[in-house]
Amino acid sequence: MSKFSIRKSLFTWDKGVVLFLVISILIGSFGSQYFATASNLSFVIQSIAEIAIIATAMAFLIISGEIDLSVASMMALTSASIGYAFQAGVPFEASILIGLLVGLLAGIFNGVLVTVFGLPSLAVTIATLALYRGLCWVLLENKPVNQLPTDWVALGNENIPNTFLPWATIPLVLLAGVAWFVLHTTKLGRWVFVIGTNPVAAKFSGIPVNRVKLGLFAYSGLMSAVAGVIYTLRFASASPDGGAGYELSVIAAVLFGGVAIAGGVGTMWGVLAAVISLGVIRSALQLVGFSANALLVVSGGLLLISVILPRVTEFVRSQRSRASIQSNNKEKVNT
Amino acid sequence: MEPQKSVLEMLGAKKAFGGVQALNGATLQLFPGEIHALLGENGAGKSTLLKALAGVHKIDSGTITLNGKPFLQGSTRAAQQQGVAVIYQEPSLFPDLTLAENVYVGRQLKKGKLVDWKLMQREATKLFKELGVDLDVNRIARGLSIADQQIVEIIKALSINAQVIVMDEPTAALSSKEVNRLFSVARTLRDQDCAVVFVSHRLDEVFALCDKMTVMRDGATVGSDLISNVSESQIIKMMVGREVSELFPKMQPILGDVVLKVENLCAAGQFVDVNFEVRKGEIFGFAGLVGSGRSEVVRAIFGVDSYDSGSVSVDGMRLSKGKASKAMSAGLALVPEDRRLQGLLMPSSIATNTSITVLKKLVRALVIRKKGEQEVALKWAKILQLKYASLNDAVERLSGGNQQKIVLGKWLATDPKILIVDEPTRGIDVGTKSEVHRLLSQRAQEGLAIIMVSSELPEVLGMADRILVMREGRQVAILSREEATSEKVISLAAGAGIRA
Amino acid sequence: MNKKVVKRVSAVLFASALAFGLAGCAPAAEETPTAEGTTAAASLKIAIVPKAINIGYFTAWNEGAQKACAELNAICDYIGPNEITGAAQVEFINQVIQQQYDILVISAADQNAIVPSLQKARDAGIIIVTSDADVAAESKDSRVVSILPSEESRIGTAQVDWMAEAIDSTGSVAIISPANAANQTAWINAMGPYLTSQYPEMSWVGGSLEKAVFYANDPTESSEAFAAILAQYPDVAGIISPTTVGVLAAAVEKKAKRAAVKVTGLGLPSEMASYIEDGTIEKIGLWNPLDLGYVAVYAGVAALNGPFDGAVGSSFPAGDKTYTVVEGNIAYLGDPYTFTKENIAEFKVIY
Amino acid sequence: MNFFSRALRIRELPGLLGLFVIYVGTGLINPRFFSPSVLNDILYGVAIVAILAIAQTFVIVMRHIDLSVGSVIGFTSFLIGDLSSQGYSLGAVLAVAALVGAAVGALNGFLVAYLGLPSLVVTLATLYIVRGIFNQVGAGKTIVESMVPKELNWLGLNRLFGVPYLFIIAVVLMVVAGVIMHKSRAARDLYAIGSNPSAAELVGIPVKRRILLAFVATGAVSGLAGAVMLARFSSASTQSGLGLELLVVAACVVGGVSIAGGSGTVFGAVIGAILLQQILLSIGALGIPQFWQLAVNGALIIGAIGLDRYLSTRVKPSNIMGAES
Repeated sequence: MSKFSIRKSLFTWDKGVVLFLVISILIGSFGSQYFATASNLSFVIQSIAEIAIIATAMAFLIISGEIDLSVASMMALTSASIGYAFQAGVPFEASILIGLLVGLLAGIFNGVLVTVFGLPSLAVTIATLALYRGLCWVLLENKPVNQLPTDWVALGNENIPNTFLPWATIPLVLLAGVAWFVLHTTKLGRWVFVIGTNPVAAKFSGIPVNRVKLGLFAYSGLMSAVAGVIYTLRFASASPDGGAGYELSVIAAVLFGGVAIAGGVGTMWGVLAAVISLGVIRSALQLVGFSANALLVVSGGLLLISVILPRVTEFVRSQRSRASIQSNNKEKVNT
Repeated sequence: MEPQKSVLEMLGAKKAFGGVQALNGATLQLFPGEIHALLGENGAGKSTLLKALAGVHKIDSGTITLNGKPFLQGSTRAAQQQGVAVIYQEPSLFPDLTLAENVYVGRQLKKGKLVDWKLMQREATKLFKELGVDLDVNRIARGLSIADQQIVEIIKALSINAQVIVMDEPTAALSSKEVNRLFSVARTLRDQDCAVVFVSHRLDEVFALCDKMTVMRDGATVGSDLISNVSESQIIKMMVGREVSELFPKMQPILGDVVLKVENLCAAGQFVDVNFEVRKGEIFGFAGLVGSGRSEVVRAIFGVDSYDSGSVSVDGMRLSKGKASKAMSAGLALVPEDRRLQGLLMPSSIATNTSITVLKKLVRALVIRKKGEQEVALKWAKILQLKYASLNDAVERLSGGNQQKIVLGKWLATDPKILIVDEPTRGIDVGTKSEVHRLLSQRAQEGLAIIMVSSELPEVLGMADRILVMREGRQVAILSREEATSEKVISLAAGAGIRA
Repeated sequence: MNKKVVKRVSAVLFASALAFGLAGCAPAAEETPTAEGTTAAASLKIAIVPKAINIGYFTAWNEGAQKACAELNAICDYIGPNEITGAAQVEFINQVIQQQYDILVISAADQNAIVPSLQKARDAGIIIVTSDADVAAESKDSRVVSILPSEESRIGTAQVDWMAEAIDSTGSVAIISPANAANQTAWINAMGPYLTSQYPEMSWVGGSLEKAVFYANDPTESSEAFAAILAQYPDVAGIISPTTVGVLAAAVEKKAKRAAVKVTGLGLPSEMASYIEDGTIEKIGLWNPLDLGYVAVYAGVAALNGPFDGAVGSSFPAGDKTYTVVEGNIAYLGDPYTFTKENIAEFKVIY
Repeated sequence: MNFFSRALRIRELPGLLGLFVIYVGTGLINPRFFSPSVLNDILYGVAIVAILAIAQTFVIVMRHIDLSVGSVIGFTSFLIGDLSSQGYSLGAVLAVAALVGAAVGALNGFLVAYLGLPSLVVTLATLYIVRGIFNQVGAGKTIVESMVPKELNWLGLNRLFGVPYLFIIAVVLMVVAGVIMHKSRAARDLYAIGSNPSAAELVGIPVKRRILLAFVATGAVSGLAGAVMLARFSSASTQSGLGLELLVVAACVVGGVSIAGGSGTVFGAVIGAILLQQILLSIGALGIPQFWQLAVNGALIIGAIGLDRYLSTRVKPSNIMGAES
C-alpha cells in the first residue's frame, strides 16, 4: 500500500472558534471603550453562565447522537418549583434542593422515553418542551414569586469580592472542568464518542449504550436545574415564562463550537469557547451600536458559517488527498 | 443448439482502486436462455465485476458490449435502461412503500402526467403471477423476509424487461424451501430467454441449477465451460489455485475441562433447544446455511441479544441474560459477523478501535493512559502482522483483511477464555485468511476455547474438532471431526430433500 | 463537473454570508448614533428602553420622549430587545450602565426580573424613571419615580364604565388579558369589586372574577380566547380587554363572527379606527403614550438637576403642566382619553 | 384503491379517532360544545397551522425539517399588508410573498441538498436571519385593517354555507397537495428518498434536485400562507408567527407524518392540526383551568409519538423461519 500520511489538517473548526473568541474580544475592546471594563465583563460572564452550564450537557448528548430541546423548559420548571415551594413556606435552601430534584426527574423522564420506549429524542423533547413549560404555568399560574431572600439574590448578582467575576463563575468553572475532564479523558467520555460514531459497534463492544444515554439525559436535566437556580437568583424572581427560547441559543452555541449534529465529533473547549465568544460578540456589537435586530441576523449567520466552513474545508481536503493518491499512482507507473 | 449470438460480452476488463488491482483482465460471455454461474473466492474480483455491470463504476480498460453495441457505463439508471439488472445479497427496498411502488419506484407508470396506481397494481400482480409468487402488492415492504425481498427485486428487473439478470449470492440467507422457489423462478427467467448470472460459493447449488460457469481468481478469468464438462474438485482447484489441504494447518488439540456450557437455549422465532459444551483448547464449529440461526445463538450467548429460556454458564458460573459487559468480564469474546457495522468504528483510529474493549485496564485514577492505548494497539498490530502507516490512521482506509485483524486484536486483547468468531474470514484475501486460521489454531493450542461460526464448509471441516449443525433454528446434530464429511454436513444443514 | 460547481458556489456563498452579515448591520450602526465622543458639554445622555423596540405602541411612546429630548437639548437613544422578556431587556440595561448614560427611561418588561439590574444602574449614579409599566411595588426604591397613565383603579373602573355604557349596565362580562403582566393584573383587581358594587345588574361570567379572566399573550391566543368565551358563555354581554393587542383581536373576531357581544378596552386609536368608524366598537380608551414618554423624560431631567427627588408630595414641570408625585412615588397623567366615532379621526393620526 | 381509501390507511386512523373521541366526549360533558359556532371556531382557528403543516409534510416525509416557517409566514403577512397599503395590486403582493418564501426555501434547500448540511441546523439559522431582517424592515410599524387588501379582509370575514373561507382554502390546498403527493412522480420520489435515501440514489432518483424542490415548495406555501394569516387577524406586526414552527411540527407528528420519514400524508397533517386546535377549545369547555392547556398539549404529543412508533413496528411480517411454518 502506498505510504502517504494524511497530514492532520491544521484547521479544525474548534481551533477556529478559539480564534473567533480572540477576534470578538478585539472587536469589543477597540470598537468601544465601554467594552473591556470590569463591570461589563462581569455582566457578560453572568449572562452566559446559564447557557454555558446547559451547553456542557447538551454537548455530551449531541456527541452521543441524541438531542434535548426541553432544556429551557426544565430550567423554568426548576425555577417555578423553587418559587412554589418557597411561597408554600419551605425554607429557601430546601426549595433549591427540591428544584434541583425536579430538574433531575424531568431529565430522567426524557431518558426513559428515549431509551426504554425507543422514541426519537427530537420528537420526545419537542413534546416535553411543551409539557414542562405547561407544568410551570400549572404551578405558578400567573402569579410570579418575587420576595426571595436578599442574601441569596445578592449571590446571584454580585461579584466575588475585589474581582470582576460573578459568583456564578464558580459553578460554571467547576461544572465545565468536570465536563471537560469526563469527556476527553475518562472511559465514560470515550464511550460517548463511540456511541455517537457507531451505536451498533458500541453495543457489540460491551458498552451499555442505553444506560449511558439515560445517564446523559438525567445529566442534562440536572444541568438545566443548576442553570434554573442561577437564573432564579439573577432575576430575583420565579415566573412561569422564564428562559423562553434558551434551548435554541444552547443548540446554536454547541453547533457553533464544532460539535457535529450527527454525533461522534466535538470538543468541550470548542463548545465553551463558542458560548463565551457568542456572549462577547453580542456585547461588543451592542456597545458598538448594532440594534437587537442586527444581532439576530449575525447569530443566524454565524451558525450557518459554523456548518458551512468545516464542510468546505473537508471538501477541499478530500480533493487534495484524492489528488495525492493520483500522483502516487502516476509515480508507480513512471518508475 | 445452433451457435446463438451472445447478449453480453466483457473482454479484458481492468479496474484499480487506489493501487489495488481489483480486475486484471476479466472476460465474461453471456447467452440468452442460459443460467451462468460466476465462481471465485472472496476477493477474486466478482463484486467489482458486478458493480461494473450494475453501472456503479466504470472499468479502466477493456470492453463491454451488449447485443453487439457498446454498453453505456457509469450510471445505475443507464444500466437498468439497457436491460441489465443486479440483485444484491441484501436487497435494499423502500420499507415504507408498497410492493407495487417498490417495483416501479423512480419510473412510476403514468396516465398522462399523473401516476396510475390501478395500472401499476395490475402490472405488478401480473408479474408476480408469472413467477408463481402470490404476494399482496399493496402491503408495504417493511417486514418482508430476505427471500421475498429478492423476489421483488427480480420482479423489478422483469418490469424493465431486463435481458441480463445478475444474482449476487442470492441463496446465502434463504431457507431450503425458499432456495427451491428461487431456483424455479430462475428457470422461468431462463425459459423467457433472459441471461441469468448466478454468483455463489455453493458448488452443490451451482451443479443443481446452472448450465455454464466461469471461474475468476485474483481479478482475472481463469476458465469458462459447460457445467456438464467439469467436476467439483476441478472447479475448486481453478478457484483456489492450490491444493485444498494446505489451507488449513490442523494441529492435534490438547483438550482441557469444560469451560462453556449452554443448556436448552430458546428464543422465540430465532432458535430452540440449543445444547452444547466447549472445552479448553477445543475449536467448536457451528455449521449450517445462512439464516439457520447460528449468529442469533452466539449473539444470545455473548449477551448482545437476550433469550427466552435456558442458561449459559462459564466455568460453572451462570451468566445473566442480555448483558454483554458481564459476559466479557466472565471471559467471553465475540468477533461479530458484520465487520463494518458491528465490529469497527470506521472513522476512528486503529488505537481507538483496538483499545475499546480493554479501557478498564488502561484507566489510572479515572484517566485513560494515552500511552497504554498505543501500547495495546502496537502489541496486537505486531502479533497479527498488521500492514498500516500509523496507529492514528482511520480504520476505513485499511483493506478488508487488515480490518478483520484489528477486530481479532481488539477481542484477543481482553485475554478471553472463550473466543466466538462469526464468519471470521468472509470477504478477506486468501493470504490473510490462512494467517487467521493459523492464529486461531495456535491460540487453541495455548488453551483458548473457540466457537467458529462459518458458512464455508472447507473452513469448518478443516479447523473444527467437533461441529454442531443447525437447520432453521434447530440444532440437528453434533458431529465429531471424524464423522464430519462435507456430504453429511450439507445433508444435515440443507434438510432431507436434497435440492434437485 | 458538479464538484467544481459546488466548490465555486460555496466559496461565493461563504463570501456573501460574511458580507451579508456585516452589511445587514452597517445601516443599523448609523441609525442609532452612539453617544460617545460627541457629548456636547452641556447636553445629557438619556436612554429610552421599551419592552421591545418593534411594537407600534412603543414607537409612539418613543416619539413623545424624543420631543422632550429635543426641547431639553438632550441626546436620546431608543434601544431595547426584540422580544418582551426580562432576560432580554436586562442586556440593554447593562448597555446603559456601561455607556454611562445620565438618565434611563424604561417600560418594565418584567416587574421583578429587571430589579437587580436597575439597582446596579442606580448605584452607578444613573437616574431611573419607569414609564408605562412599573416594577413591583416592593422594589419601588430601584427607580426615582414612575410615570403611569392614571390611578390603577381609575384605569380599571373607567373600562367598567365604558362597558356599562355599551351594554346599558345589564348582562355578564368577561376579560381577555395577558398572563403575568403587572399592570393588567392591578387594573383587573380594581375592576372586580367596582363592577359588582356600581352595577348590580352586571356580573362576571362564571360568577367570579377569576373565572371571567381568559389569558392571551399574542394576537393568536387572544382570538382563541374570544372563541373560548363564546363557547363557554354564549350569552356573554361584553368583553373587556385592557391591552391594545387583546382589544384589536377581539374587534377582529367580533366582526368576523358577527358576534353580538360588545367589546371595549384599551386600544390605540390608529389600530382601532376602522372598527370604531364601522360601529363594531362604540368606545375605547387609552392615555396618550406620547405623553408618557414626554413626561418621563422631564421627570428624569428634573430629578437629575434637583430639587425634585421623586419624594411623595413633590412635583416637577413637564411642558406646560406640572405633575405631583403621589403615594408609591408615582405621578399619574390623569384620566385616559376616550375615543368614539366623533373624535377617532383626529386621534388616529397622532398615535 | 382510490385516493381516499389509500389516504385512510392505518397511519391517519389514530388522529381521526382521537378527533372524534375528544369532540364527542367534550360535547357529552358540556352539551354547548356541539353548537355550530364552536365547530366554526375550530375550523376558523385551524386554517393557518393546517396550511403550514401541509407545507411541512413535504420536508418531513424526506426525513428533514424546516424550522424557518415561523419567521417566513410572519414576514410575508407583514409584507403583504405593507406593500398593498403602498398601492400594489393583490396579485403583485401575493407574488412577492410566494417569492420571499421560495427564496428562503431555495437557500435552505441548496445548503441541505448540495452542501449536505443537516436541515435542523440550516433552518434554525434561517429562522433567526429572517426574523432579524423582518424586525429591521418592520421596526415599530403595525399593519392595521385599513392596510389589508380588501379581498383578504372579505375572505377572513365571510363563510360559504357556514364554513369559513379560510378553512376552505386549507381544504382545497390539502386536496391539491394530496393529489400531487399521491399522483405526481416527483412527489412519490420524496417518499422514496425519506424511506431509503441511499437506495433512492441507486435507483436513479435525482435526490439533490428533489430536496431543493421540496424546500422551495415548503417555503413558497409558507410564504403564501402569510396572506391567510393576514386575512385571519387583519393585522400584522413583528411579533407575528413567533413560535409557530414547533406547533406545526407537533401537528404533523400527531397526524401520523413520521419523523423517521417515508410515510404520512398531508391529510394526516391537517387532522393533526385540527386535533391540536380542538384540544384548546375542549379544555375551555371542560372547565379545565387554562393553565393546564400547554401541559395537556405536551402529553398529547408524547402519546402520538408513542402510537406512531407502536404502529410502525406492528407490521405484518412474512415469516422468516422457512416458508411453510
